[in-house]
Amino acid sequence: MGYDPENPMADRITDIGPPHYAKFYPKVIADNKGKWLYHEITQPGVLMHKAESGDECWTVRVGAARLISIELIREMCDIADAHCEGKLRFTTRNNVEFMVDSKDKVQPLMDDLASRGNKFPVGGTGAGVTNIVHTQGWVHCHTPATDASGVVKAVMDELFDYFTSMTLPAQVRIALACCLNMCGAVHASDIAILGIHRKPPMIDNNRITGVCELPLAVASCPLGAVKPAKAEVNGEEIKTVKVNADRCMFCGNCYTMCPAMPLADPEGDGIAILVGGKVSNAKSAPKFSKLVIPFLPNTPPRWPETVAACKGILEAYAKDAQKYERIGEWAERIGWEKFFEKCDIPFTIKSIDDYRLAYDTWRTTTQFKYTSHTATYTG
Amino acid sequence: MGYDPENPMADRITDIGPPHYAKFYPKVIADNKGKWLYHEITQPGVLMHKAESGDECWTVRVGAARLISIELIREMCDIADAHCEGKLRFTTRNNVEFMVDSKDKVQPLMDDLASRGNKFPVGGTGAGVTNIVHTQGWVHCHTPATDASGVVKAVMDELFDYFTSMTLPAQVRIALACCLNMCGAVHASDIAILGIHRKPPMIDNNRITGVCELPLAVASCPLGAVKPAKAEVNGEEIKTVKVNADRCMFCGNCYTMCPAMPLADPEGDGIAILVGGKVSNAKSAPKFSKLVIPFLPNTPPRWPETVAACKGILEAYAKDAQKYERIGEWAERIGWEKFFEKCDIPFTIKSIDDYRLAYDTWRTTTQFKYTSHTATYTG
Amino acid sequence: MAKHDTPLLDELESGPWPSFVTDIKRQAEKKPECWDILGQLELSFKDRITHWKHGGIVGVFGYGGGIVGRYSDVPAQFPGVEHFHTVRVNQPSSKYYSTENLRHLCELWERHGSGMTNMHGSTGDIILLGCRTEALEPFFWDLTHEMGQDLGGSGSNLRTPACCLGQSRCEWSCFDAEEACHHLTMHYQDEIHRPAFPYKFKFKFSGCPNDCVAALARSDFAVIGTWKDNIRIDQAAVKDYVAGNIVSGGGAHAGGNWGDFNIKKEVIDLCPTNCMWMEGDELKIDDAECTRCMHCLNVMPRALRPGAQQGASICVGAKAPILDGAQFATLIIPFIEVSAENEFENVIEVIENIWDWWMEVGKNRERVGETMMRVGLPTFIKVMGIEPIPQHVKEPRSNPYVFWQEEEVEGGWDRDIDEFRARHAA
Amino acid sequence: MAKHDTPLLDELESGPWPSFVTDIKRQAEKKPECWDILGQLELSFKDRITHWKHGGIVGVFGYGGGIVGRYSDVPAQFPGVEHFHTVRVNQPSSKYYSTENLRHLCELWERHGSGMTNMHGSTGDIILLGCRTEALEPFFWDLTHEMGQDLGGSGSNLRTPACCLGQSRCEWSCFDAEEACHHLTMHYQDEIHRPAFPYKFKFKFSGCPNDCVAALARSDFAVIGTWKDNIRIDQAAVKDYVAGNIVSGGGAHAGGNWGDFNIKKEVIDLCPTNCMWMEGDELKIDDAECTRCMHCLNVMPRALRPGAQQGASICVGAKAPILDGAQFATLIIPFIEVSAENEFENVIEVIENIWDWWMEVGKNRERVGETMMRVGLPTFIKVMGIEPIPQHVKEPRSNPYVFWQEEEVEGGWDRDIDEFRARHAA
Ligand code: SRM
Ligand code: SRM
Ligand code: SRM
Ligand code: SRM
Ligand code: SF4
Ligand code: SF4
Ligand code: SF4
Ligand code: SF4
Ligand code: SF4
Ligand code: SF4
Ligand code: SF4
Ligand code: SF4
Repeated sequence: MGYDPENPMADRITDIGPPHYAKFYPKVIADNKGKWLYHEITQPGVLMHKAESGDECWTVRVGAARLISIELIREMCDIADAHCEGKLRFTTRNNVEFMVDSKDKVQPLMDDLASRGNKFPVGGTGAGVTNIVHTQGWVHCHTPATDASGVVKAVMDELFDYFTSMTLPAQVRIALACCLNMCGAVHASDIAILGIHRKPPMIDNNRITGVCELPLAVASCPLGAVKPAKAEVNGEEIKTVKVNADRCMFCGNCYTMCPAMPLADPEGDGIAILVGGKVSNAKSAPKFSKLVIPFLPNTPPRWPETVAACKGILEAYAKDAQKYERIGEWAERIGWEKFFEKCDIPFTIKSIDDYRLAYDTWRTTTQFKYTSHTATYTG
Repeated sequence: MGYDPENPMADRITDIGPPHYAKFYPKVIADNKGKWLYHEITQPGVLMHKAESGDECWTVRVGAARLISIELIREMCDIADAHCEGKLRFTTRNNVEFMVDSKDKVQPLMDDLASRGNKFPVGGTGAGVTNIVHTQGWVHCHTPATDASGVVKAVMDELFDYFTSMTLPAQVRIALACCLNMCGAVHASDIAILGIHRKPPMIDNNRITGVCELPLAVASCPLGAVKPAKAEVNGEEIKTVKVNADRCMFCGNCYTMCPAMPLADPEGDGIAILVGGKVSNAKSAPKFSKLVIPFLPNTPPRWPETVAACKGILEAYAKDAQKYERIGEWAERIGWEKFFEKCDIPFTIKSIDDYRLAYDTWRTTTQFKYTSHTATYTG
Repeated sequence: MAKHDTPLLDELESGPWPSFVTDIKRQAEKKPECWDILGQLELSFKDRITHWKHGGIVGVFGYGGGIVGRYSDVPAQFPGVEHFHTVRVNQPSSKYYSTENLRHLCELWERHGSGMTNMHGSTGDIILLGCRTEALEPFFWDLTHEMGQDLGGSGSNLRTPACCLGQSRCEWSCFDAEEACHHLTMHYQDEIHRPAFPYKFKFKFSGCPNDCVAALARSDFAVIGTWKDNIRIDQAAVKDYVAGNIVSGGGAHAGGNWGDFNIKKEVIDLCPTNCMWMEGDELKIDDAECTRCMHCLNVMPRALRPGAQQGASICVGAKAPILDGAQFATLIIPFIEVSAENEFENVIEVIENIWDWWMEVGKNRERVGETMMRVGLPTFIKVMGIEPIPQHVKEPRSNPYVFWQEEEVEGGWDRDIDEFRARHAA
Repeated sequence: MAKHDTPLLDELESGPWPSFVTDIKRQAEKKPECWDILGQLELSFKDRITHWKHGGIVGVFGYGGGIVGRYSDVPAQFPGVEHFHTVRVNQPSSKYYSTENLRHLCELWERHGSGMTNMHGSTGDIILLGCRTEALEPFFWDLTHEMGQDLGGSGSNLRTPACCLGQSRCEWSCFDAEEACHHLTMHYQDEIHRPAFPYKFKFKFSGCPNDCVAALARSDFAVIGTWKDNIRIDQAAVKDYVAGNIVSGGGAHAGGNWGDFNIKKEVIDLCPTNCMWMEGDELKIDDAECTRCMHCLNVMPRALRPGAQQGASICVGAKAPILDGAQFATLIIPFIEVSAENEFENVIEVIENIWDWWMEVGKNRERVGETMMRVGLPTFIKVMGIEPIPQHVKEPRSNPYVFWQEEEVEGGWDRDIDEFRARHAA
């Protein structure tokens, strides 16, 4: 018998944590854990890991929307049952991995996957574009400045060939966050698609009393733009807050703290593109993504401007960068002035930092390259 | 007839500026200005500049104390009259340059210089140590934390061979400033010798009224450590200030603004060593000097600790750096952990930044080299 | 059949990438409330704005996290999503599953929720997307009783730890990331389920500096594998790479026209510390200069392996930009052994050292990285009782503004102005 | 003969470097007050502290600068330095002198002052060190009437401009640094002599990016020579360098054992932009990638020369650390022609543009670089009326915190909450 609302605490079970991962290992993994020698990517989406024992683990990586139904999960289970001793895993970027213990089991698995329409694209390995890590957007969150799943679908459709191939100078990691909270490592992605607000919060005086602790709302603003205030609500004076719009940079933190300060808006909201971030410590240290396109409009259902921006950057990079060079490493080698030129992205004042550590980004040397931007001085 | 105190304004002359530089050119300079082809350093301290015309300007560079008497200047004039058509110049680092228009005039000039004891050492060119730019110290200033001329004399005596030779990987520019005001480009020197205070200002309540505008004194502190206060001075209450010593980092700006807040002290004051700065845009962009030795005591007359520190760094650099590599470029290539190890300088918490832009100096990567410092973790 | 017209969303059914719209439609045939997901999302596409209300505190008895409350702001039109709470189910380390386990979970979510999920959330949880408040307790009961599984974190508590796949399938993993992740998750169930911190706190474990779980960018406490001895070189394999018998990078660049592998250009010259060279056909590495950046191993996995003395570096304080700008985690412990043998007690010691301090001085909604920023790295290192080492910073400070302590200064700070004036006339 | 014992200072008479102590002693024979300089300095060496009082406002009629007042705090012991004011005499551009001029100046300083000097001060002035208040006006009278020379700057005004030796003796100078320095010094006599600024303001002029007057580190307004076309290559000379017929770096490294010159290792590989290569025995440069860092010119002065289309970059805002930490000057104008033909009017335009703004918004004792920091570079560029270009920054911002202006946002900022609520139930 299940949960009994009458006495909810009866034989309640808590704090048992997740199941032990080892229960879910395919045999070849269980047998060879910690004894892997090397790996090979035999074709896009297919990895072979060789163990000291001589065993091989063949992994087929499949793209997924992340926003998926239990129906689809069940279909994944059918595949795993048919080919993978009923085991599978998900990657840190929301791809699915089907593992088999010998090469000859790969093709049947791939055929099965292929037979299911476009549900299970194989790829996402090596020097290509893998799945976009993303967040909730309009499907579930209350603070988004754009959608997540819709934008991701549109971008991945356009970049699909890069998912199923390994033709780029290095791996390219794209991420989307639907607001500045940046759920996900958007701030350190080769290409970051970021939802931004551009209108200061409204104050809902009818609502603020009760739902909102005013001191917290005031404290929430990193720039002190939220100040205590008074207002009249049907006849009587109430305590509320006011926003100094000129000091607002639309981070949305006040709304997070106070439901009576909504700032989302169809025209105000949209997407900023940041590039050149990386997480790995490979070759160069991790880098933050840099803001190169301050705003693109929200244009559902397919966000053509955002899709074009991502593709443009990716193609300029593919054309110009050296082998192993991440987008950020490329931009730093050629210089950011060249980045804007080669990507044909107009440079705007919005890309010049004026936040806390801004000074460190100013160019304090006479070293620069002449580009289209300096033509007015040299022309 | 000269100045008449009775009517000071009578035929007063003002705003006439400096004499025109061209009046003072040696002929070969006047003839070839803007038409120089190249230069050569034929020996330490001797430069030959070749003009399109074929003319040559031979320059003999001579070290000077900067704090010099008119007697010495007159002696320089004697030399210039004898060899240089009565012309000479001073460099941006306080060396003196005697110029002649042909090679055969160089040796007689050198012999003359040599005949005058150690007054006119020839050198300061190329990959060596040139003159130390420095400031006033105890000879003339009111805010110093150390002397200038004395320390410089002691250090130059020790490094003299580097002044008269060109054996280093690159030029090494040493500078001294006797307080944090840093008169001179100390903040961008290969080796910076910096006078620092370590005791918070005293408040001279007998004096503060009148000599000091309290609001300016309060405003002068970058860390808000100076606050308005009251005190009793022979019976009556006066307005004064107090200092929150724990928030003080001894910059001395309050004393600059308020004579009643002296902070100099025999034990408190001393010298910090900063390294790795550069000004030129050659190869790498200009760099700030970095604090590697937070404090050395003031030990007149010859500051042995400071002299030893400079020499130690210089020799480690000379031994390890690659050709053309400035000290800062060397430290960045090998990593600062290796710098401390190779220079045998103990690393202290004082070298870790906690001022405005500190975050950008934190190590946000797993990339580091194991050194003596990590032995406790790996041992 | 469809309950709402979704002309905009229908546009997302075409194209090669899997369509979440098609998927939801399929689910809707079995779980009609999914039509309302589509309906409300279509409205958002039309209005270009979210239609979810702000927050909503819901949960299960005794837990302060694990559920994110969510209500529609147009419930009349879309009653199926009037309540649409998220349940965060703690994933198993590195996200391996048996179909049996997954099918059971699907069954539970069919019973209690919308049937839609995220596999997985950015932190790592299994995200079960959308259920009514009444369904929360029954679901939790079944999850714990039938499946023996539990919720993950949300709120100001320890968030669900996550790891890369580590030794389970990676030759580079320098410690058992999965076991460390699992052990600490079990060890800190209370901290995960009952908010006691100033703000959220996240653990992530990557087996090597490639950092496949993005620990350095996303976790307050990042454990990243490394080694302290020398890179293991198989010179025979080196020769094979040079000869072209082995494809470089494990084939990661197979699709590009990069020409033949050139060990000088592709490995030696790209080593950031220039500590590699060839002696004849032998590859040499001056390991003392190596920063373990992984590049050479990444390019020649069959010839080069991490050293045999393995452990991890601990970096602290990563976070997203709100409020002071994004932070990467800062290297605090250069090397530490990470092993199940001592039940990770040395790692636990570091963690609790940080927590004790942060819980005391951390302000409300202040991430540990922000607290570090506020007090300064020197203070943080001091309170942690750690020796300052140059490895803590990229470079020494360039300003001279040192906070000297009175006890460090001979004679202390107390001075007599009159005595001073006696020697120095004003 | 010596008036005070100076055992400590006497220690500084030995050693190979010229001794200022010996020098002062010699001067003291003619100017006895110099014994008191030595006496008080000896006391400072003994006490390890300065014996000068704080400041002291002295000057000459009508000028707000040029003199730094100084009084001994032990005048009874050292009457000769009771007053010890500094006079800053504006040096000629790049510090060439005729002996006649110097001798005259010495004569004046013998007449009115201590006989001690600094050749030169860090800003560039001739520093005449130590005279009494009564001597200031007579000295100034003689300086102006006899020598036709003038004082430099001190206080919150334009400080004495300075330059490298430029075209007078350097093959690399891309503009006439001396003439620019001299012309602007004459043009701004009033600004130099009468404080009208929030704080000090400094000009420095370097003929090329080697920046031999440290303009980028020390001046609020730095003019640094550069070129916009291609580096001029003399291939014959390149061959001579390669063949070892010409000593590299003009012999700057002659003392070291660096072996034979290797153009690949020493030039091509060290080019920070990797834009050089050899084609056979010809050196090629992709000038579009060149950042004019001077390295290759520095190493091969006879083979490589700056392009023929020369001018300067203007960088703004350098300063010492007080208060916010040191700042280098920031690149504001990438390229500008600097020529006497138009009397530098385009440079003057930039200067006054900055001054007009700074004098209006700059706070008391706020350097222009600090004002830039306070308002932010974007605002500064806007008020200067300059197009923002990527060359203004090392890299774009990494935080997303953009201050959007209302007029940039469709529909503006005014919104009706009730209308919003009609579409979004609370
Ligand atoms: C499966 C996964 C770990 C997991 O637990 O799920 C994984 C697996 C591998 N990673 Fe990774 N990485 C995975 C996410 C990451 C991430 C995290 C992320 O992207 O959010 C990173 C950091 C990204 C960044 O730097 O921005 C990451 C940075 C790397 C790197 C460093 C590449 C670089 O040049 O910076 C390597 C080495 C390489 O590829 O040469 C690497 C190498 C590998 C290897 C080759 C390790 C091995 O020997 O098996 C694995 C296959 C690589 C491949 O797919 O081409 N993995 N890898 C993750 C797959 C994500 C996906 O579905 O696409
Ligand atoms: C005479 C002087 C200019 C003046 O107007 O007085 C001067 C003269 C020359 N400098 Fe300089 N520099 C002079 C101060 C500077 C300064 C300023 C300073 O040190 O305060 C710098 C910037 C220092 C820094 O970067 O920290 C400076 C950075 C350079 C460089 C860049 C070197 C580098 O690797 O960074 C060069 C190029 C070179 O040496 O290869 C250079 C090259 C030269 C050349 C070769 C230029 C030429 O073709 O004539 C001159 C002779 C060099 C020599 O002495 O070895 N000069 N030079 C200054 C002599 C100072 C002295 O007495 O020692
Ligand atoms: C579900 C998830 C996004 C996703 O679609 O995957 C998520 C969703 C939310 N995050 Fe997040 N965060 C999620 C991972 C992250 C991450 C990534 C990570 O954990 O690796 C980050 C960046 C790393 C970090 O922690 O800094 C992240 C940084 C934030 C922040 C900013 C925190 C900060 O200190 O800057 C907020 C704001 C807040 O806490 O109020 C936030 C707040 C939120 C809230 C609760 C909205 C809010 O303002 O209260 C979102 C609920 C959305 C919804 O309706 O379901 N979320 N959030 C992720 C959790 C799923 C899971 O448990 O696996
Ligand atoms: C004489 C000289 C040092 C020297 O021995 O050469 C000097 C001496 C003084 N400087 Fe300076 N500064 C001198 C060049 C500099 C430089 C270098 C330069 O101009 O290239 C700097 C660093 C560059 C800069 O301007 O930032 C410099 C940065 C300061 C500062 C800090 C200013 C700042 O914004 O950070 C102060 C403090 C102040 O202005 O109150 C200062 C203040 C002073 C005062 C007036 C002391 C005071 O607190 O009022 C010193 C008077 C000493 C005396 O008794 O004679 N001095 N001062 C230099 C002027 C000689 C000349 O005119 O040629
Ligand atoms: S990024 Fe913002 S909008 Fe998107 S899920 Fe996270 S908090 Fe919600
Ligand atoms: S959005 Fe951010 S900046 Fe604007 S008022 Fe709210 S908290 Fe302040
Ligand atoms: S550095 Fe300080 S003490 Fe030295 S001269 Fe300048 S202001 Fe005076
Ligand atoms: S010395 Fe500097 S920090 Fe200390 S009180 Fe004075 S102004 Fe403030
Ligand atoms: S982080 Fe390292 S150990 Fe973990 S999966 Fe990636 S490469 Fe392998
Ligand atoms: S790991 Fe990186 S630093 Fe170490 S040898 Fe390999 S490439 Fe060089
Ligand atoms: S700055 Fe350039 S032009 Fe001026 S002296 Fe130095 S090298 Fe010559
Ligand atoms: S000037 Fe510098 S960047 Fe330009 S070619 Fe020469 S070395 Fe390269």
